Amino acid sequence: MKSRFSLSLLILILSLGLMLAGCGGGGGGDKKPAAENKTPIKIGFFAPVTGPAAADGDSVTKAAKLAVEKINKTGGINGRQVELVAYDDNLKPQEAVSIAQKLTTKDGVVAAVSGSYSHTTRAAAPIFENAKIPMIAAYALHPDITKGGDYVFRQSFVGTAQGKAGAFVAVNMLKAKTVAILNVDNDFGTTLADSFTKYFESKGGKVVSRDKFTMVEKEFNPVLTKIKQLKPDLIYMPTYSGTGAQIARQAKELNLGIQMLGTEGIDSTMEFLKVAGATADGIVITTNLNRESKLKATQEFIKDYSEMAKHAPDMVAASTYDCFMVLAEAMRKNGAEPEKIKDGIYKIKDFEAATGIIKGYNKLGEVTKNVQVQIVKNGAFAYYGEITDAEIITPPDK
Amino acid sequence: MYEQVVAINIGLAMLLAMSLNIITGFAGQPTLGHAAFYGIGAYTSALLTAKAGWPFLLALPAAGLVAAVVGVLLGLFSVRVREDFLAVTTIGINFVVVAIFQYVELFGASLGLAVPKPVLFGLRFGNTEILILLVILNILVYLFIRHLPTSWLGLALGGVRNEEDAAASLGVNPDHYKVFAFGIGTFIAGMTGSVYAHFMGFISSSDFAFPVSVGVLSMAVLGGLGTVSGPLLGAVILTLSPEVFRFVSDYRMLVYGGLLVLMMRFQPQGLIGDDSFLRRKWIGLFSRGKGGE
Amino acid sequence: MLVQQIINGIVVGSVYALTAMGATLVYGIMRILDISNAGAYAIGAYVAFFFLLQTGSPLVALVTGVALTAVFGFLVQKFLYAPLMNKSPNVSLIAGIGLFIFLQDFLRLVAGPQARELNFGTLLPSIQFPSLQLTLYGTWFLILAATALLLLILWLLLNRSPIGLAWRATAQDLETAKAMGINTNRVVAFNFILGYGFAAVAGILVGILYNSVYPTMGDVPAYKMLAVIVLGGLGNPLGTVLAALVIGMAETLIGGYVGFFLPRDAIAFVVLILILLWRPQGLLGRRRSS
Amino acid sequence: MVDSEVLLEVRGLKKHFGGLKAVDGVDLTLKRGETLGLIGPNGAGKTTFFNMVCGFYTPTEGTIRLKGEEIQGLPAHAVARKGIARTFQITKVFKDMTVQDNLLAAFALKQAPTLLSSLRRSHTRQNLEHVQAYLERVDIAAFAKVKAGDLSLGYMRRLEIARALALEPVLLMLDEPCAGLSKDATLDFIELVHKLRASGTTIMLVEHNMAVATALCDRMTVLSYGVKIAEGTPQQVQNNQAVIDAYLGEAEEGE
Repeated sequence: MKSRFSLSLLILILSLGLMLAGCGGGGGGDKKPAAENKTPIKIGFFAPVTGPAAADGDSVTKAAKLAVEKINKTGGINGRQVELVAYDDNLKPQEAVSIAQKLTTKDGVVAAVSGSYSHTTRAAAPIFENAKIPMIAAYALHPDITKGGDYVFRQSFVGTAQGKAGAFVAVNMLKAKTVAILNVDNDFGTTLADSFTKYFESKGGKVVSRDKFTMVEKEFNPVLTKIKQLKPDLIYMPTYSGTGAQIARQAKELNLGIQMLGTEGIDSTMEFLKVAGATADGIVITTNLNRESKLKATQEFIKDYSEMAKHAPDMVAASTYDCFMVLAEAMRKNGAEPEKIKDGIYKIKDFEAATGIIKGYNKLGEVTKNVQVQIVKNGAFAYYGEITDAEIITPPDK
Repeated sequence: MYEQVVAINIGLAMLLAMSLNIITGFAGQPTLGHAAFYGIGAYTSALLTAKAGWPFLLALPAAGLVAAVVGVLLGLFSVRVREDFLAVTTIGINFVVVAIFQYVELFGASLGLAVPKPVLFGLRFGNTEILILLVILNILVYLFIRHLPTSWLGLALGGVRNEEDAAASLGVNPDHYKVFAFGIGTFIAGMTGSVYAHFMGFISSSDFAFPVSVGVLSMAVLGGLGTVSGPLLGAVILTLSPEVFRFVSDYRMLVYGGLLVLMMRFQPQGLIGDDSFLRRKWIGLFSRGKGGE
Repeated sequence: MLVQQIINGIVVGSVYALTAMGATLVYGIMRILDISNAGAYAIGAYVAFFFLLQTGSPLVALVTGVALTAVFGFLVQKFLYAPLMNKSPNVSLIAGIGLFIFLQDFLRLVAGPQARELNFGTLLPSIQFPSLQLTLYGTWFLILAATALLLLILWLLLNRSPIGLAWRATAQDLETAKAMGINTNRVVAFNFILGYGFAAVAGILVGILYNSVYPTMGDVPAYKMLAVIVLGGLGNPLGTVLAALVIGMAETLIGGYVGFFLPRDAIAFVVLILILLWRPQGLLGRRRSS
Repeated sequence: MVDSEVLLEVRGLKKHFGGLKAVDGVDLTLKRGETLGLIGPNGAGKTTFFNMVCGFYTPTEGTIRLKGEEIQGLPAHAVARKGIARTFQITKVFKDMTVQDNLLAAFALKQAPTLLSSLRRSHTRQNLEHVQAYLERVDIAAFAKVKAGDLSLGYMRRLEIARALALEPVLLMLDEPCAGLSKDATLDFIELVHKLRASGTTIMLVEHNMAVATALCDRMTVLSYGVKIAEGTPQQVQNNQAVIDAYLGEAEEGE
């Protein structure tokens, strides 16, 4: 009896001791070495390598490695090498927070890139902001991510801009008057569907139905059967590859014959094009990677990535890659300390990147670039159009 | 600081594991949906402070209370159904609660909720203050659990856990005690959720999904269900292991899953349960020190 | 539209029935909620995927997928569950969850995280009835036929064979069966071989239906099958089929007519909770005897 | 009107499970300080009757009065609070708790009647001494710190009885207390019951074994197929033709 209590007390004391060690410990973590040296510059990175978004985690991790390799091969940052500090967040916000803390206080990174989804990035953003270490979100769309302050940027279109672009495509390129919306039920699908609806209705269009589903849904026959009766001109589906591919396949099987418009979420060669197969033909998407671009940066990226990964790159990879290129550009031009990097990013103008010409970042940290419109043709994404209209592509700054 | 964040994660996990231990370890009622109550606490506290302007110190117990009310309802349900039915029903509760957070506009729906950092007497809560609060809560809950085995409540729960009929024959109303255990356990989980929300500053429904419940149950079982401090040990191990194994990034979950299987296979009573390796060693040490008893 | 939706519902229900059958059988004997059965579901699909790539033969893929997973089931019971049989059910539950996490990540590391196509070719073309606005997928026939055939085989096996008799006796009460001279170890092993074989069939068929296999494909079945087997009365194969159809139909009709007011998976659990409030022992479960 | 000598009075008690009439209109009276045996062949309805008195089954019809107060239909824990303590045919000790805690749990009836009061400390020195006294009464004091699940069956039975006694009941009900016991353990047990009788405890016991029942009881009630077929002292009952027939019938069926 006595020994039992002693053991349990010991465990309590150890556990609490461990917790209290946190109260006292640390402190000296963020001392940075002087600028005049040749030590590598560390850039932090986190992505959902394990867990339900592992496919994206894999793509972006490859892209991050490729980008760092590329930067180092082309002379590094004014002679200094770049080192990648990469972690897996398991798609859990709590882990993203401890990673952000680790990156900012232990690892001494000067900047970071989030290759993760919205809720993880959203939870980590304030930590980078408070630590005054710039962070670029590669493809997380939650509108609040950039709102905390000056140090957080976004490399893909904020949801509102892309939703608007989708509606622009629907109205002007696909000539749709009525639309049925099928969106994945998270911040990504919701923001896109909301802003699509707003713009589409303001141009006189009508949304005949809107249905949502979880990321892991596979069965769309019930809802597609319903949509078939409504006979809309278009189905807008802001969702990811797994679900998008099932919608494409089941729509074809049900003989729906309705044009479909997707988003960057299904810009995936492996998961979307291969699974959907021939049924994907004719689907149009809004994205930020134009495979037929004449830009050298784009073509080099596609070639290098395909060689490294043994498959064609998708949008999340391209966007992640560009985050590093933007950081490198800012560091080369403005200096490799966190504050200078931040200022450097704001100074970027018309920078040639894999996802097109980056026109610049607004005061929230949102990127301005052209929205690419692609169409699936013979099992591959092909050029369909490009939206340059400033009204559409300019991100909100509030 | 990184150490603080890890310590906070451990502190949250310890509270959750201890609260689950009251329901599953002491009262013997299986729960696979504990994260639902954690989430109810988090959302309650977030709404009360952000939208109703309550001070954090009031929102904290309120979060526990709201979670406990739902917990009592679940307890009332639990007295109707058999063990395994209950286990799966608690999974169901978890899904339904998360679904409500995900679908109802008031809870921020799919965009989640921003949660203000607490301010107490002009002091804005940073990680240090959160950590101190967690240490206090952990000590309080630990003292309660340590008191349990030598209290009437602990004896009654032990009776209900072992032989419901025999407990009833001693005048113990099994239903009341089950519901009571659910109430206490979910109250603690709700308070923990409140701390979590204010620590993170942002919550979304998936923070409280089914895998979180599984994680909490794993901690308690790993350490030893029904033991006083086993769940603490389980919480420390399972919270630290992803951090420690972060360097083997790619194999992290493989190691985690494998660890669970091996521990269950070879220490099924939990790390400090009866006849476990640790306990045998400990008792050995102890009796040698005292010259045997 | 109604006819189409009812057919949709039956197909979804059949898929659930197949998916939950393995866990039902395991529960019937072992009285444990076997989450790792959902890992076997993914393993089966991946083995089939691998052999399809290697040999190009759907038959070889199907047979090896099922056979290897069944062997895996045998090993799991021998080295993991059998030694834990007299421990608290929580222990087996957590062990199963650990194994499930392990298997998922193993598949991710070996085969990559991306969804891969499980293309058995067009086995049967879809049939359209334009006048009725009705479409019948070719794969649906495959699913329905396979479900019916497997359930028939299962029924014959359990009700018309010596091992089936032993199975039923053991399911009633393992200790008594043992006392009556039934080799319960053999029954338990047979049970896992059957249960994991079923999981593999389900994984492969679902892989074909949705033309995709991916490491986390067992995530949804892991909890959904629990809802189904509990609703069916735990360990009762017939109850499982009935519950699967109820849930499949409820989801389909709500999705098609009302719209999802809650996520699909939550609806399954709402159905479960409501029915348990009415019948605490499940649809076909027996009342607890005291 | 209430006869102060009468402790328990059962009138017209019936329990039907669907078409099966397990107990079909049994009357029974138990006086203070008496030891009554409830006997009968297998399936006679003894255990069903017993479980109705303890509140584990709700009677279909009939009344049960304890000290003049109707208690039929009350849940088991409420019956226990009225002062009826019981043991189980298949012993139900709290296996993962120590013998001491098993016994102490019974004190909760008096010391922690409400949920809130249950938060108080139970392991006070006074209570522990008290526990030791009860354990000594049934000769298992040496095992106080042993897990109840590790006891032999005979000792589990003793623990169960001690636990029931610790409730300080007005009526102690024993359900086949000798089932599964060795000959020696049975003899020890008979001695124990004699000690209890001597101390004035009122006891009702269900017993299948006629010899054991004869050794223990002042009076016997015999049930067969749910009805009372005989009543009286052990000698009277043993010589009753209906009883002999009932037991003989069983023996023949059993062959």
